[in-house]
Amino acid sequence: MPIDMELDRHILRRTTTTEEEIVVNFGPQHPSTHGVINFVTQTNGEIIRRSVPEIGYLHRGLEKIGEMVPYPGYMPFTDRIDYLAAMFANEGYAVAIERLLGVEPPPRAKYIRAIAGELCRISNHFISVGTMAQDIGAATPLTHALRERESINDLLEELCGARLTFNFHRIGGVAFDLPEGWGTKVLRFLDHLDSYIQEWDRLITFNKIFVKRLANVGIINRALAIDYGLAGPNLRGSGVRWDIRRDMPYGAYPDFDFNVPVGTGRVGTVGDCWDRFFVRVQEIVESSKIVRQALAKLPEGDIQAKVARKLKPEVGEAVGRVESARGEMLYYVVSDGSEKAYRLRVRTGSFMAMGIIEELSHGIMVADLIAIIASLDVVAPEVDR
Amino acid sequence: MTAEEVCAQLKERFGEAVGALSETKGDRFVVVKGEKIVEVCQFLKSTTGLEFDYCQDVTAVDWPARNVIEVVFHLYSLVHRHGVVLKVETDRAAPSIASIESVWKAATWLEREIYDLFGVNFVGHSDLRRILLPDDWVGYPLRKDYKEAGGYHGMGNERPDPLVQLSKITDEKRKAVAAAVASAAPAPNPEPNPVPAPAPEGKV
Amino acid sequence: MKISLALDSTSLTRRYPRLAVLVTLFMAFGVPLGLYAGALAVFPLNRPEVLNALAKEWLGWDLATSPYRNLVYAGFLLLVAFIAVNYTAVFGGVSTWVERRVAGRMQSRIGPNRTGAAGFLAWVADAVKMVLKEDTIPGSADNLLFRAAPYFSMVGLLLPFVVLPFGESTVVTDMNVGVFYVAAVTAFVVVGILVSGWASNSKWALFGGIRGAAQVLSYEIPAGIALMVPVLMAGTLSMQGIVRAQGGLPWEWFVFRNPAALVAFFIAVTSSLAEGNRTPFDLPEAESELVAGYHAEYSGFRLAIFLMVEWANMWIMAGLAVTLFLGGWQVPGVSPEMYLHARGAGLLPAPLWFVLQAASMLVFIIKTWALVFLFIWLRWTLPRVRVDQMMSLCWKYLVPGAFLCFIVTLLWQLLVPPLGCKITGILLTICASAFLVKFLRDTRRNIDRVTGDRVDLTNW
Amino acid sequence: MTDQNFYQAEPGTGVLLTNTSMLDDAINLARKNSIHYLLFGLACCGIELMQTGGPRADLDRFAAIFRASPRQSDLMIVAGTLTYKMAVRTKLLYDQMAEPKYVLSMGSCANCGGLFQASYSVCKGVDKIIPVDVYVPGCPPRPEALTEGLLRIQDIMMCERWKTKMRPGRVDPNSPMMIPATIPASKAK
Repeated sequence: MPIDMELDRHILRRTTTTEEEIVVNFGPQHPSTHGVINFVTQTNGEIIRRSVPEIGYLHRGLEKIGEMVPYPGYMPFTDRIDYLAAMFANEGYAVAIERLLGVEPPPRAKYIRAIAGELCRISNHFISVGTMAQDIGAATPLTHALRERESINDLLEELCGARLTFNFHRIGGVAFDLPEGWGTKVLRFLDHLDSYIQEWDRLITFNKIFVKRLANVGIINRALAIDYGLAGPNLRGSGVRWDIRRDMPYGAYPDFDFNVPVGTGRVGTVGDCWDRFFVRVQEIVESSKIVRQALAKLPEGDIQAKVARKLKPEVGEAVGRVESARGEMLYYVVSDGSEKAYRLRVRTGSFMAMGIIEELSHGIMVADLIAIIASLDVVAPEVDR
Repeated sequence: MTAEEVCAQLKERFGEAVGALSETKGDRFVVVKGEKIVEVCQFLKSTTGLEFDYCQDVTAVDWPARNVIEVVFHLYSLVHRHGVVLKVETDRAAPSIASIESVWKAATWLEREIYDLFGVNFVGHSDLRRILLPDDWVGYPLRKDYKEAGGYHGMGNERPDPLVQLSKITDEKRKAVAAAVASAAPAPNPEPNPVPAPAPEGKV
Repeated sequence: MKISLALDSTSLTRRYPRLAVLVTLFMAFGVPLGLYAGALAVFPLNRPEVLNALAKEWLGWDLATSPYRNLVYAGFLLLVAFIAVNYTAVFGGVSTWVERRVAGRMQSRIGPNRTGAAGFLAWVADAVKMVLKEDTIPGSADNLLFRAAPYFSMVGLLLPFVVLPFGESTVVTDMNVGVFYVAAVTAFVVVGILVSGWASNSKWALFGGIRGAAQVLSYEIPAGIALMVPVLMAGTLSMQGIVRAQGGLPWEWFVFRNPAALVAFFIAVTSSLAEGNRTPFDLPEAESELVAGYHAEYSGFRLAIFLMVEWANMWIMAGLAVTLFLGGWQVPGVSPEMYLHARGAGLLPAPLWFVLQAASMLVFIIKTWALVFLFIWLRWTLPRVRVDQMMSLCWKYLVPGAFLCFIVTLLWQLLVPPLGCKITGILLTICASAFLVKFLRDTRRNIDRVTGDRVDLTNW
Repeated sequence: MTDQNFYQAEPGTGVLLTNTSMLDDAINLARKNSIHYLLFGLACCGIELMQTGGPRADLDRFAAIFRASPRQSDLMIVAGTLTYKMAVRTKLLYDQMAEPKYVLSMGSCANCGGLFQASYSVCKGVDKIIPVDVYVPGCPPRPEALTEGLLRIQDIMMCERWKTKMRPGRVDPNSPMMIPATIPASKAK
């Protein structure tokens, strides 16, 4: 299994390398590629001429596995599609199958989904902005983010028994009701969080060097973002006010009042790396608002709709869309009337975000490439599945 | 605009090349002739009132029974907030359709993924090569008749199941014990049996 | 051959639980103190005339006319060098421990705490492990240069110790071109970086090496000009001369003597951060970009040398800034005559002299550690700048700024009478103190603003 | 990877028999207190690895810090699913590490393929390509479990003789001590 040294040239086969240029592999094992992704980069000194992402190092065949296991049995696998925001991966799958079956989860289950999901979004965004700061060279924000994340991990662990891979949603509901006194703990944490975000902003968001590094770097304008099918915070960072929670409401989201932060070019141009960073920071605050509202309005009742033990949806196909932490997560399920999905397709935000990196990479500096990768918040299993 | 209205507009423009809206349960879709797909997409994107600017997803489904691979397009309009699902059927033996990369850049990678996992050839694609699997991979895994090649570059794809090993041992042991008991039965031996008795639960 | 049970009795620390604490205490206090004491005892003697007199007095040996005198002098110099080298290594090690503990505190972690008391022995463990680890040399590397590169860096690290004054008399030699000498020899470090980057035959290392060369060479210029400001004020290039021109109290330090010197101090510290490859200028080994930069291919003891250089360089950087701007070893209230007086007329100085010397060393060490702590603090707070920003900061701001400081100081020296200097010194000191108080109060307020439950670390 | 004098006396009791000398003890003490692990998060376990290095379960307590370069690491924590495509690179990284080196397989996927055993593109366990010292079960293992795994690595270190942990002075491709850099073409598919 010799490492194919010709790989570089194969990937960059559309361009020629001049004497001054070298081809460098960022990854697959590299501190700032966020998992195992390889960026084959053609550089002339510090200036990048072209950077081609090479993915698939974490391709685990999750779509094929979806055709092998019965519908309810696929839920644990969805956790692994996006381990940083597993709640949404669960939820998207559940929503897709519910649409296929035509069942509606009870209101309480919807609210619990929203609470768990938004907590998960906070925890995911903490990792996202923390690793971004780490990639820019500031080590401390990441550990602070991890510290805050530990609190959420504790809360979610109390809710569903796992720190990372929750397997919490069920088709037509959720697995567990909220534990006794859990809501108070969540509120206590959110009180802390709201005051902590200000410290976070002082520590890193408005840090002079940090702003200098990110402002006007990796600009994705509105048209480009839509053309490349970016999703979630990446799309909103470019000024497109598009949020599935607000625009194609599902679950309990129509009941909540929240803002959809978008990039405004506050320190540079709309759609630069800093905008994407700041959209995430603002989304943490918005998620905290949603959790508060959901806890306040939480209805009583069942947490699981009546669903047959052996699921056999009719022949047909359905799409489940949720606003994951990394943007729109789309499950496309085709049923042939049997217990297993005939075809299960997951469309993720990270995969789309990876596609744009080559476009952005022309003429930037090596350090900018790192900033762009970090700002797009790609996570390897979502890219590769 | 609903899917029916979009479908009606397409029918009006392209006539026979666009099929009827499906009647299956769940999401409804439109089947489009393969040779017209780029024009249809171009029309959907640029016509005022439709303006499908957002290519949500391009994927494929393998139907060996019908001997086709369906390429599925999920399109959406962020301006008008409506969506449509298009399908193109292509022959399984030599699947090939035109690339819509020129319409939406998002399709570049999505089409590469379909090429990688289904082997559909996208004519006119700028960079059609495997994306998730290694370049020297054999076969298209998401096809229904895909057979694993048995590992990759000397790494086997099997791992002995420890439970199977355990049960095998117990079976052999059980047989040995049974044989020992059988041989000992006619003439009872005063010595204690060196072979331990089988576990009471009996199965592993 | 003995057979023992690993889990309960093999390890030394488990067999002798107090051994770990004893060894830690010895290492933590004994080794640095021993080195300081050694420096205190040996450095003042390191002059031919003193040695000659000592030999005559104690041994009755006329060393001055002996054919072996150069041998004896060289042997003595070796002793001095031995102390200096060990001091470097120990400081490099201890500062890694300090850095890890400080970083742990800043990051809500704990930092090493299992290896000896408070994890102090972690740096010893690191050193022993690295020395014993396999020294890999990549097949396609330039063998000779790859092996030699760490030594270039080490030479660049060790040479400035020759003129760095630890105390009133504790300096190896007081060259009359001290500042110039330091500026010249510290550039050796970058030779090591460049050579290692090139010889590794790795693209990451090459990136690191080139970045390091560009960075250090650029920042030599503002640093060099900023260092000229105290030279102008003292009228000498000798390190000891510059320290002697200052006083023990803050308004007698060069940094507060005139506003231009204050700016020059910041330029010098910024440049030395860049020359020492510390955040925000850690581009040559930017971990998130270049994996490990110029030492990406190094393992084993060659890596240990690079890491030692990296950390021990902080001492040089901080020590230089303290010497030139912050009054060096000057003890408040102790005048040069008092040292002379305390020495007495004897061949060996009187005990009081040693006390004064120790006090002056202590002052220097405290100031230097404070600056080192500042460097560590910056490292764990700030992000990294980009290459072009690093360059533009140097060439667009620091170089003209340093020139401006140079000229302003020149005029200041010519035009402002000594009384004016004193008034400026006191005013600037008051301003600095007020700034410090405000900073501390703001910090306290910001800490108090974060309310609610923090994550509970006690149950782990 | 363990040397010949290392074996488990009683399965399950966790008692390791060894014959180290006092000098070995001292060296091992240094080695076990300076474990630099390779930053090698493959999948979900990588996040738990990050959390383990983070504030609560701080691996730095054991003076274990991460290094980005394989040459400078002592321990490779294989954290996550190993696909065939990545396995090739993993092998290369392992070969680049300097002796003495250890491998900790973190999580079910790295141990045996775990949840993804049925997948066509997943290598069924990292021990199929490189020797593993400690397996940490879990999906993903909690930080406590990973910390325990690190302590087990330390235990292994404490039972080893330094002499046996050295790579032979000259690189001899036929030496049984050498792990071949590549799987011979004959074995390849």
